[in-house]
Amino acid sequence: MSNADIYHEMIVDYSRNPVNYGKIEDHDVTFHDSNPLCGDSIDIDLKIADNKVTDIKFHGKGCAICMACSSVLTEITKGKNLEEVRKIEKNDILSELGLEHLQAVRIKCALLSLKVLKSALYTYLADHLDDSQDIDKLKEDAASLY
Amino acid sequence: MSNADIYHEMIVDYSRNPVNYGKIEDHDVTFHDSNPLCGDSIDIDLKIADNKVTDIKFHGKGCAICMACSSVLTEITKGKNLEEVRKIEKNDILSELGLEHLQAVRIKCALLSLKVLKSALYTYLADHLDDSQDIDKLKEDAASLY
Amino acid sequence: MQSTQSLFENLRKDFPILQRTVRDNKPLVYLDNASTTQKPNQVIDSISNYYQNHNANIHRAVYALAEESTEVYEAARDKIANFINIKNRQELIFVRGTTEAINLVAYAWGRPFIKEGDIIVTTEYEHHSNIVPWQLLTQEKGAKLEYIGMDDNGELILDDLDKYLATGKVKLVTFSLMSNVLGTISDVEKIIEKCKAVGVLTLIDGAQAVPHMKVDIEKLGCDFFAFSGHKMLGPTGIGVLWVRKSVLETMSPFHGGGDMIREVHKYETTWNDLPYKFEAGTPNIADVVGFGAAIDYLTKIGMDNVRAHEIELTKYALEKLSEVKGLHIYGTKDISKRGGVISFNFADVHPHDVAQIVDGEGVAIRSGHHCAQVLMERLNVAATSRASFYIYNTKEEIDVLINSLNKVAKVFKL
Amino acid sequence: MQSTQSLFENLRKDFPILQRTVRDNKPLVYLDNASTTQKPNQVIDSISNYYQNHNANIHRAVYALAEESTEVYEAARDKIANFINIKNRQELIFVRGTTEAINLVAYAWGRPFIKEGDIIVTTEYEHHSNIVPWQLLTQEKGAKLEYIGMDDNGELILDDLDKYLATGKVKLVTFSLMSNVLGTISDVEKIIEKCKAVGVLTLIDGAQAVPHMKVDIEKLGCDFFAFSGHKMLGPTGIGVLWVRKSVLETMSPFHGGGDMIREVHKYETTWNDLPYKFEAGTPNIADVVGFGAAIDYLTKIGMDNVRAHEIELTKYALEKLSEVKGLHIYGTKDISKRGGVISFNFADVHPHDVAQIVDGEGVAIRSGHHCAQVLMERLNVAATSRASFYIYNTKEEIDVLINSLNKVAKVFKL
Ligand SMILES: Cc1ncc(COP(=O)(O)O)c(C=O)c1O
Ligand SMILES: Cc1ncc(COP(=O)(O)O)c(C=O)c1O
Repeated sequence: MSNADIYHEMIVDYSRNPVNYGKIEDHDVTFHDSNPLCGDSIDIDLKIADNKVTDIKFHGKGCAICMACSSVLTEITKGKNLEEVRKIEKNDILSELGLEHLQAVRIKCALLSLKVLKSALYTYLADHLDDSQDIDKLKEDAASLY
Repeated sequence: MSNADIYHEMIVDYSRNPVNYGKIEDHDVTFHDSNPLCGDSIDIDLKIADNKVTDIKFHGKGCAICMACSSVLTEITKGKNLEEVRKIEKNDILSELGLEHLQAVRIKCALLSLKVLKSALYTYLADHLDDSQDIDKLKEDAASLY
Repeated sequence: MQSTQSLFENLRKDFPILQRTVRDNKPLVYLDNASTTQKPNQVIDSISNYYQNHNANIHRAVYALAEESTEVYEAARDKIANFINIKNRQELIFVRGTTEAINLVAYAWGRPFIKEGDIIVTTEYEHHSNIVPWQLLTQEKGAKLEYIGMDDNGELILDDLDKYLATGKVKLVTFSLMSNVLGTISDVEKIIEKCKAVGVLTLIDGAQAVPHMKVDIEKLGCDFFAFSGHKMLGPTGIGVLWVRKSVLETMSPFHGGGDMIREVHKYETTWNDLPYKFEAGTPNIADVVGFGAAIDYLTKIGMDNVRAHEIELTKYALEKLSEVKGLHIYGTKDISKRGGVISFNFADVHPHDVAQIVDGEGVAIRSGHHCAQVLMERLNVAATSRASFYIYNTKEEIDVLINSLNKVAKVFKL
Repeated sequence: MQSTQSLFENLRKDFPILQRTVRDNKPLVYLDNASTTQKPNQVIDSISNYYQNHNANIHRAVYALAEESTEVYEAARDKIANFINIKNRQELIFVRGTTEAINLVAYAWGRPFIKEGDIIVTTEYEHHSNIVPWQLLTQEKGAKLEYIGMDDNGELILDDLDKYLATGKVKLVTFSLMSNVLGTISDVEKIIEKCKAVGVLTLIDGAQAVPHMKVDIEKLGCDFFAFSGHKMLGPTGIGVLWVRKSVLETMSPFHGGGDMIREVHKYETTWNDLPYKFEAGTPNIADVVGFGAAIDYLTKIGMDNVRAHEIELTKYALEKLSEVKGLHIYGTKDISKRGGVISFNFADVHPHDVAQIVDGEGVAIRSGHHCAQVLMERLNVAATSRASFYIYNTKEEIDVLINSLNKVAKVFKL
């Protein structure tokens, strides 16, 4: 895959018209993180009811890859129950966009929002559960994404 | 000059039987310094009367070069007036012992006692004169020996 | 002029990496020189030669290799001192790079001298390495960090400096001689004049300046000066901190260890002479030697020629880039006030995406915050793309950049 | 055994400097390996190759060279982690050398955690780099520095440790795994057991140990561990600090600057993940790569073979040196408790004079205080001569040393 090929129609479109972009003022949980090396920065807000993600929005600054992946991630996440959200893996997003072979530096752009989502999730669970072992596992999950 | 040639009879003798080795309890000035790199360390005590060095002794730890040069230096110094002591140069000592071509690291062994003597002298002068410009020059002299 | 041009054409062959291709067999066009420069054979070989023939620890031993090693190490110090007109070699301390240099000052000068209520002044266009150490210091001491603002032309607003100096609380003014994002050359004469008038010390971050123009420390009149070897043909891992002797003599030691001591006893220690008091432990000997070789190389070209070459390239690049539709260039267009660093944004395309696509054409430019997030906030952008030049770059390479930007336009349908 | 011997005979050809002659055409006999070792072509070439083909700044850019450069840099981290059995690469911080590593701990852990009245325990046979940083810290904080004494055999008196631990005030025990003067291998298991029993942190100076024997950080159980690349075939300017994650997470940043931050704002900053939080500025990339090549080289030989080779040489040297009339050897004769470092004094001849005369025969040994003046005071000597071995040394070279000592005897009429 050549460098320019990464930027197919779908990615360019998502970058200009991201899906689920914005804030949820009465979110149940929100999380912010940034990529120390490139400066990409993402916030995700979640509404959660009955153990399900009923609404999700993201905002922040990032490259086309970051925006497209965040869009796809929020689309995948909306409506899922928390157990399903936990199980979302990096390839679920990358494959959706044909980015399986992205190089190491850009992987961090692609997965920043997944990291933020997982962090949001464990923040929520920590407040609402006391199954601490599981939370540690989730924390590790989030940290080991890249 | 090969390395072993440095160690002619005179140097070996001085190293075993240094001249003017010891302390002067009622010195008029004393100074201590050491060579940070090799650990050689020298004290010089001076008796001064009528602007003349009436007695001088040194003690400390050092290699044969250091001991021989300290011996020669004290021999040269004794009896000289302060103006003459000021004018003692490194070659006055090195040439006495045939050490003009000593390599850079060992030069510091050879000249440590001269540095201590000059420092002792400016300490004395600072206490007994107020010709501060001259003292600065002497200080520089001592510092620039090596 | 003819001969200078052929000088610059010829020197490319000294840089083996410039013969490389990247990605799909595209010739490398290296335009990230503000980040680090490539190295000529003369520098690479000087390091190999040191290890093959002279390697030994310095200063302490009497044997032949140690003597040679000490000699080449100290000779490099003299070369560097000479290059930027440092009169007293005791003032030149070897460090890992600009970052360590500034942190050394923050620890060894800042910790003893900065007190509650004091002010340290920096600028909005500093590199993180000239901001974060001062944040850490002022937070620890209850002092304040203030910023000289930047106007829309990318130049410092010196009225801000006047305002801070007027408080009488400023202890240090620290600024880069050239911005690593905008290329702005600071108005160093005015800044130092103002500071000197009220007896305030100045630190200059010379990381971007020393590689690209003649710098004369004596003439600048600052008190601290820092720069890195790897940004001027030298190896990674070596840089210089210069401190005016009268200030250096008041500073506490930084690292404790071998070589920086005079006498160590169990409960007290005395310090070695300058500059060794600040060079604890085995130094990066081989890279000091390599840095010396880089200085030789630049001296042979002549720093005025280096600057002239970069002015020519920068002019050409500014012209060509201005013609690209939708491309916005930051900073002044006045070539006399800027170096060969051009930051830009291209329509609504994120700099990472720009960099990625031009990389596909063999062009290496940087994208991101360039370790200058405070400046990004000031410019109100998340990031910029940045092309930066050095002695081996050519106008043809700038043409390749422009062509690759056209590819970006195509992909992003601009 | 046969094959190991030929292994060691063959590897000399990898070291170009060993083909050199010094002084009056004497073949070089390099016996100052405790100070720094020589470098094989594999290491020298890895550095050249990095600059010729992959040089770029790491971590931040998206272009091809930056990708390659980041990859080789981080691959070296993994190699080194693996070599000393560090399970979590986030715990491995690159520094200039052992001295910087220990100072980093004194600043980033010591300054926040050491309080008035606390005790830090070191030993009488430490290198200055494991004494002076603790003097500076304890003096600043009004804390106390205490020394574990050494018996006449050159071994630590662990009763002293018990005594200090019993006060309940000890916050850190710091010691070298192998003395750079006597070669003594510390009784690390006992020391760490005692400290762990009372929850006291331990720092190991591994500068002399890691190059010469298998070291397993996981098994040692200490909290901080430091060593230098240049003492184990690697380049100058690069070393490692390892800190147990649970401790590292409590530490303040050391240097502020690029790469160690997450987000920088004007008045506050957040930190990058480990280990980058402690690697500010452009690191010494090429020498990290070179260090990786040194690790490859040693791994191929096998550290058990390295140790076996040195035991053989040391045994032989101790035997031969014992036969020299008037020569006094310091430290234990028990070969299982010592490495290949032999300190001695020769009648009343000062070590500098010994070193100078043997240098005339091509033999490089160290003389002086070896950055261990506290130990010199303990031994009641001004200095010692020191011969130290590495993988390329041979018995024949030890014979040359012995012959050159006979020359000393002749000159000084012993
Ligand atoms: C035991 C010990 N610790 C620390 C050091 C200091 O290492 P470096 O000079 O590489 O910082 C040395 C070497 O000189 C040593 O032998
Ligand atoms: C202006 C400026 N200051 C400081 C630095 C930091 O230099 P280094 O990374 O070599 O420590 C840089 C380079 O990144 C720079 O451009």
